[in-house]
Amino acid sequence: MSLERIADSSPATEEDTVWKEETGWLDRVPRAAKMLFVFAVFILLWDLVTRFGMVSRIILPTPYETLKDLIFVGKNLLTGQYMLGALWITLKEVFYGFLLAMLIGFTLGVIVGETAFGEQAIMPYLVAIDTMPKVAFAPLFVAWLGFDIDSKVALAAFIATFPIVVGTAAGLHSADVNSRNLFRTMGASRWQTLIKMKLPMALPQVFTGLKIGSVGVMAGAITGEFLGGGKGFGELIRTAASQLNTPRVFSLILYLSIIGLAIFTLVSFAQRRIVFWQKDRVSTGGEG
Amino acid sequence: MSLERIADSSPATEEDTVWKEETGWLDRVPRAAKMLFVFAVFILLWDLVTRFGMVSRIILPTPYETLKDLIFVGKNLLTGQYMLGALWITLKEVFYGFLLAMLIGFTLGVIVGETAFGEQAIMPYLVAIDTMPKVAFAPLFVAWLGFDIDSKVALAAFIATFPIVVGTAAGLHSADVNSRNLFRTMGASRWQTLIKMKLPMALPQVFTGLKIGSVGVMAGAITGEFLGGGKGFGELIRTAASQLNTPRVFSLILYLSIIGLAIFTLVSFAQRRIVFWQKDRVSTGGEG
Amino acid sequence: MPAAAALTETPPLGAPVYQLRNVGKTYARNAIKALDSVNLTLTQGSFSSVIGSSGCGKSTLLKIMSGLIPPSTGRVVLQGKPVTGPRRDIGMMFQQATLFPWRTTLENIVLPIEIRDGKAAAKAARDKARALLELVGLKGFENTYPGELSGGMAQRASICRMLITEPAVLLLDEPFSALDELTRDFMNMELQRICTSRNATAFLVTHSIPEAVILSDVVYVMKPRPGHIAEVVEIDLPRPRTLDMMTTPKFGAIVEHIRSRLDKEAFI
Amino acid sequence: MPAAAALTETPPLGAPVYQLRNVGKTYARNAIKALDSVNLTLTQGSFSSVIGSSGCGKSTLLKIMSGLIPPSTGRVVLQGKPVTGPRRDIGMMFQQATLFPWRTTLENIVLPIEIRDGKAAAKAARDKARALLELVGLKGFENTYPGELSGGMAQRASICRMLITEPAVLLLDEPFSALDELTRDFMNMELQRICTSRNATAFLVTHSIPEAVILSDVVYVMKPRPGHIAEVVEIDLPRPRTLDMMTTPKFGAIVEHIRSRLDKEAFI
Amino acid sequence: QELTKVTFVQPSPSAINSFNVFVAIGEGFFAEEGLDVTVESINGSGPVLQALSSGQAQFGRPGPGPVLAARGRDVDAVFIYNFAAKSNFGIVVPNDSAVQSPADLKGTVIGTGTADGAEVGFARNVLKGSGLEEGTDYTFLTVGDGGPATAAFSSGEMQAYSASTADAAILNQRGVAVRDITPGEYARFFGNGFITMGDTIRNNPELVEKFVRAIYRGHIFALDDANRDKVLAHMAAGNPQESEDPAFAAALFDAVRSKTIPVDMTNGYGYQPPEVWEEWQQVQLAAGELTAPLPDLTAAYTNEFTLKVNGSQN
Ligand SMILES: Nc1ncnc2c1ncn2[C@@H]1O[C@H](COP(=O)(O)OP(=O)(O)OP(=O)(O)O)[C@@H](O)[C@H]1O
Ligand SMILES: Nc1ncnc2c1ncn2[C@@H]1O[C@H](COP(=O)(O)OP(=O)(O)OP(=O)(O)O)[C@@H](O)[C@H]1O
Ligand SMILES: [Mg+2]
Ligand SMILES: [Mg+2]
Repeated sequence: MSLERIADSSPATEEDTVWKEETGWLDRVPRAAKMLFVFAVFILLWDLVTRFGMVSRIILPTPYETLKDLIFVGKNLLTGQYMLGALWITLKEVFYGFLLAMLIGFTLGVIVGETAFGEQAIMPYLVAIDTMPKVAFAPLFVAWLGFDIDSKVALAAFIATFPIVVGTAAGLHSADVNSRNLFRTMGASRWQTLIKMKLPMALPQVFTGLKIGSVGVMAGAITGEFLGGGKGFGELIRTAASQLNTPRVFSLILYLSIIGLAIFTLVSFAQRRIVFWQKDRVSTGGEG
Repeated sequence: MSLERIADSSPATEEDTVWKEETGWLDRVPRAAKMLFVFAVFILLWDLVTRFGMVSRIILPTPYETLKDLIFVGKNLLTGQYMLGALWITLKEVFYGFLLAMLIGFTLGVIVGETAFGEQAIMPYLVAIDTMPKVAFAPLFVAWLGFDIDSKVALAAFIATFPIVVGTAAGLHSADVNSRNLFRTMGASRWQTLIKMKLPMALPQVFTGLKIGSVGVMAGAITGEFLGGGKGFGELIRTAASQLNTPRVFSLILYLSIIGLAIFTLVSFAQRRIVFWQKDRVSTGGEG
Repeated sequence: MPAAAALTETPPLGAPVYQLRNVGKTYARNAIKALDSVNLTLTQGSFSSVIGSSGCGKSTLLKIMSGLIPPSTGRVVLQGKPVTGPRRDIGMMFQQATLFPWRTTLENIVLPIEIRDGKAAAKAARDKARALLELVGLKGFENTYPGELSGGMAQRASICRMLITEPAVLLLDEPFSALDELTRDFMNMELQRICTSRNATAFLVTHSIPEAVILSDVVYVMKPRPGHIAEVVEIDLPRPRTLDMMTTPKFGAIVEHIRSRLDKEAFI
Repeated sequence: MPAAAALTETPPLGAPVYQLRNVGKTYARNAIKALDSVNLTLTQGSFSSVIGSSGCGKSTLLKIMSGLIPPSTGRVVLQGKPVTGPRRDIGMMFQQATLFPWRTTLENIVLPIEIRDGKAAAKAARDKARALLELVGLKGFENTYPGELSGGMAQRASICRMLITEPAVLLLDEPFSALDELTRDFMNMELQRICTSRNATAFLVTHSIPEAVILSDVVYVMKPRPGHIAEVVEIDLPRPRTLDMMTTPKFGAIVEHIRSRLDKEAFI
Repeated sequence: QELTKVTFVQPSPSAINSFNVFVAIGEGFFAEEGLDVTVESINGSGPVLQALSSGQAQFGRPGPGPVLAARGRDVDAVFIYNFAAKSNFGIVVPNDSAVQSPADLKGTVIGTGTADGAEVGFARNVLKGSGLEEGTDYTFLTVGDGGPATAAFSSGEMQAYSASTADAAILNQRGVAVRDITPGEYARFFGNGFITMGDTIRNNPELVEKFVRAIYRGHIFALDDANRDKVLAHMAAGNPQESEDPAFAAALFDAVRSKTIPVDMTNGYGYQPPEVWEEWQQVQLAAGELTAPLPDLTAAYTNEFTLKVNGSQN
């Protein structure tokens, strides 16, 4: 048997066939520039639509009117005037609503994900309830909980609960057979298996549910304010809408969407901290 | 080296140590019985709450009143009276809304999932828009599209689009590196890679988006009818609510939730047929 | 050279710790007969392997031995007591390391103690865990999270987790088959070293004939439909075994013998 | 017995089809040097393997050869033309079979044709695909969906997919490492049979020394940091190779020689 | 003959609240004028004004307050027919309440329905007339309509409710007995009526006249008790669900109808007294719904068509 070693590292006399992978020019544009571009196109279209009277101003204000109002609302908020109070109320509703949704969603999620009874006998009803227009329940909450923030908290929680249930249940199902067997061979009780293995394993999907829920909780609070009074941001929007003050409606909504984004970001941040072992995926928003 | 064969299959003289795995008595109860049980408990609680006047009948009807009204509405629907017409209108809105949402959601999803531009510059805006209370856009749709079903279709589509975008984009990202490399070695163009590999691979997650969207589309149509006229089921609910005819409100909502469940089931069925290669997971509703 | 197998059971080399008599298993309401009348005895400090084609019932056998599932017929006795569920004196290891990413290596290793005896006992067992980590060459990785360990390191940590409760027998279901072959050879030598140093009784499920031969005192050859032990091969290579032995003619002959017993059609 | 390697290149056995000169690769903006000055020549009809520890640059080398990624320095020439992107005359196979579950086995096999020449050509190639399926022993599975194939069957189907375009060279990146060892041995024999029957030039990446030795005419031993070919071992076992050869002393000696060249520390 | 298509939009789905329109449809008064009217229901006066200004509808029935607010935003909506001439708002208290007059509401919480602002302004105006100031003597609580209002009464969260005529009637019908304590003099603050856009009046006065004539005829027809059954049938055709319970519908119809008869009949049905418009403007200014008086309040309304069709002109 003969062996042979190549050490022929004499410099190549022919030219190298090194080639470059193509990258589109678009890939080289910085992200901020792209975002700005989309923003500019959007504003331009908006401006054109309003400028040429394609739609009445009391339905769609011009970008400029909206900007002016954004500044006005911003000043009002910063100087701690009445809008700050309203914002504070809405934020409280969102906060407590989310807390409540997490509590209920998590509990139901564990029941549904962990017990055959929950999955077979409770989940179908939860799905059925989720397909109902939840708005219709607002008066019920008002009747029970009054016109204070409680009824809005309830509606916000109601809307945000379902995704958390689904996330938790799906997460509990994600425990692989190896981990289950391992825990069984260790003689772990059902409770230990749940606490020490299934729940931590469910966390990534729990957070997916929390992200979807975080968007819903905002919608819930505002809807609650629309239908059940109170003195929050929803009331400001409602008043502005009834006065046909559309620029105000738009700027209030924009502030709400900023808050919504902030909550979403907060949940994502919490996820990165708590589920520190989860590898980053290409993020595509809502589904995380 | 010595070899040895065990063929000692003489019947064991000692007793077998065969033991039984415990199954809870609950596992042996048929599913239908469990569902019925939950239903009965629910109705009982409902009945108690209304019977002892814990809440006014105007806000929460008794189960019996609701049942009577359910039968009344059912008869009206079956005999083709005015409610059938209203249902038909709402169903049309849901149908076209879902179709539109699929069209837009799919297109945007491909742009977001396939291009860096879409992911970096369009997705953030989509997330921001999704956090806005979409109800506020209803007047805009009415102004543009009128009182006919178009404006409700638009609102329904608006609400259902986002989950489809997210599902499609996440699905496109799910193509593994092996499949990508394989297509590259085959010299496939970007278009071929998209059509022949990434899109089919994205289907399971596209369907997850469709399922979430199917719930949203219903809510969108009803909200649109609440706010933008029309002669659908939403109008019936609004009339009943303004007349404090709460049993009617409840029974209309129950019928809607049945339809919602039916749509959800239809999408799940389509998924099983179209994504025939996907292995069944333990289903937990919304997230499929 | 391997000779034809005798039909009688040889007396155990050490004291018998594990005894299976007539163990059978049918799945899916008696539709699938996964195991049929398996008899075997493991002696103290011995290393045995079971080899066979995919689906022949190896994992089923191991699950029954570990008390994860009940047999349909027959008798399983470990250290004089029948096995009727997971037991403390059994250590088990699976193909995947299955370390939990939210616990550090050390916390993963003391997990069985934590589950059986609570947090305080787990805390007390930390020193022991550190000693085990040193034994498997993972000193310094106590507070590392599993995400930062390589496949081989993770499997070694899961060996520690198995050993921390000082089980009388180790049941290993293809523990290293997810590793590449070079790493696997190395891990097998580690496993031998650990078993010897603790005088542990080991029972290994594998797909690899050389792996079975290099590690075992006895190799059980299983055949499917229904799963049964078709042949018992004693390996009288000297201990400790080294990877060099894999190139000796004797080793080659045993491998060849076992290979010839496994009909190829089973592996398509 | 293996002798010390000579420093000169032996003349190719057949005509040279693949030539790499001074091929180097740095990743991550020159931070990681994955490959450094690799030179090799594959001749028509030869079977070569590259073996080395994890992370030593085997996959990087294969990707450069296949035109998936560009080299940072050096020259890759296939059949006289420089490689500057994926090419028709290269067939490639990965660790996973990667059959697409929404296509039948037959449709999966004609996929490369469909992509290069359209649906009509793919239709025309169906007979050829059927012949290939017969060659690998999958007759009758034309219209089965991959979900119903076992791991080994799927890998055989993906061999067919690679062969349907009649590539001049086959590049194989650990094609059978996901299979259990018994199935893998069997698949390796199949691979040899197919390559011989079509006189294909093959280049295999593997972690397994016996696998490399039993299949190859030449084994390239790679070492990491940066990846380079440390040794070239010619295997002069007779062809066709059989599994029995794995127990011969000559085979053992070659395996032992290669093993001794791979420092163990790399596999922890 | 080709009929002109016209869309009328009402702020609630109730047919009874726009009974003259449905009578005019049912009796063919619109057809006689060459009009084909489609009725759309949306949610509140604001959206009605938005629908008109976007050209989706030609006629609507909002409250006077929102019309003034809209004019403050350069929306040229013009009131053309006073329908709820005797005001469709009122402050109601539970039947068994000790409260007898607005003055008794000192230190209480007063609920308001929709956020149209008009009823808030109306209530504020009434209470001011009794010497009560918002904030110090009483507070408003937005409770919405229907169910929540009932709950607010029973939970004691509000002691009075500023409601529309229809809301109060429905509460009574559903067993929540309420009593209107609004002093009679406030009946001059008329409520929702018919509007169109200034453009329409300038470009197509004939259309407006035809529309007003038809609804006027419908109004008169419905006021005649001899036609009661026919009218109720037209209501049922307009919104079958609303009239499912005939007794309920009839009672509601009576309550709504009674409010459409002006106190002062000198100018006939549909007439809008300019001095009340002045007062409405003052109310809106006081409530902050208007930031400044309109440059020309008289442009907000016209009696031209009403007077022409009801015969009071000559
Ligand atoms: N839970 C189960 N229900 C029904 N059949 C089962 C179950 N588990 C295993 N089987 C069947 O029992 C037989 C033996 O399975 P087992 O997993 O023990 O094989 P194995 O030898 O471990 O195979 P592998 O080498 O692939 O791991 C197979 O035919 C399998 O399909
Ligand atoms: N895309 C990349 N970017 C940066 N570094 C990379 C990339 N791909 C590979 N590397 C690095 O290059 C080196 C060689 O990687 P390569 O995948 O070629 O190794 P390998 O020999 O195939 O390993 P294995 O046996 O694990 O498959 C490794 O250090 C790896 O971390
Ligand atoms: Mg197994
Ligand atoms: Mg590799």
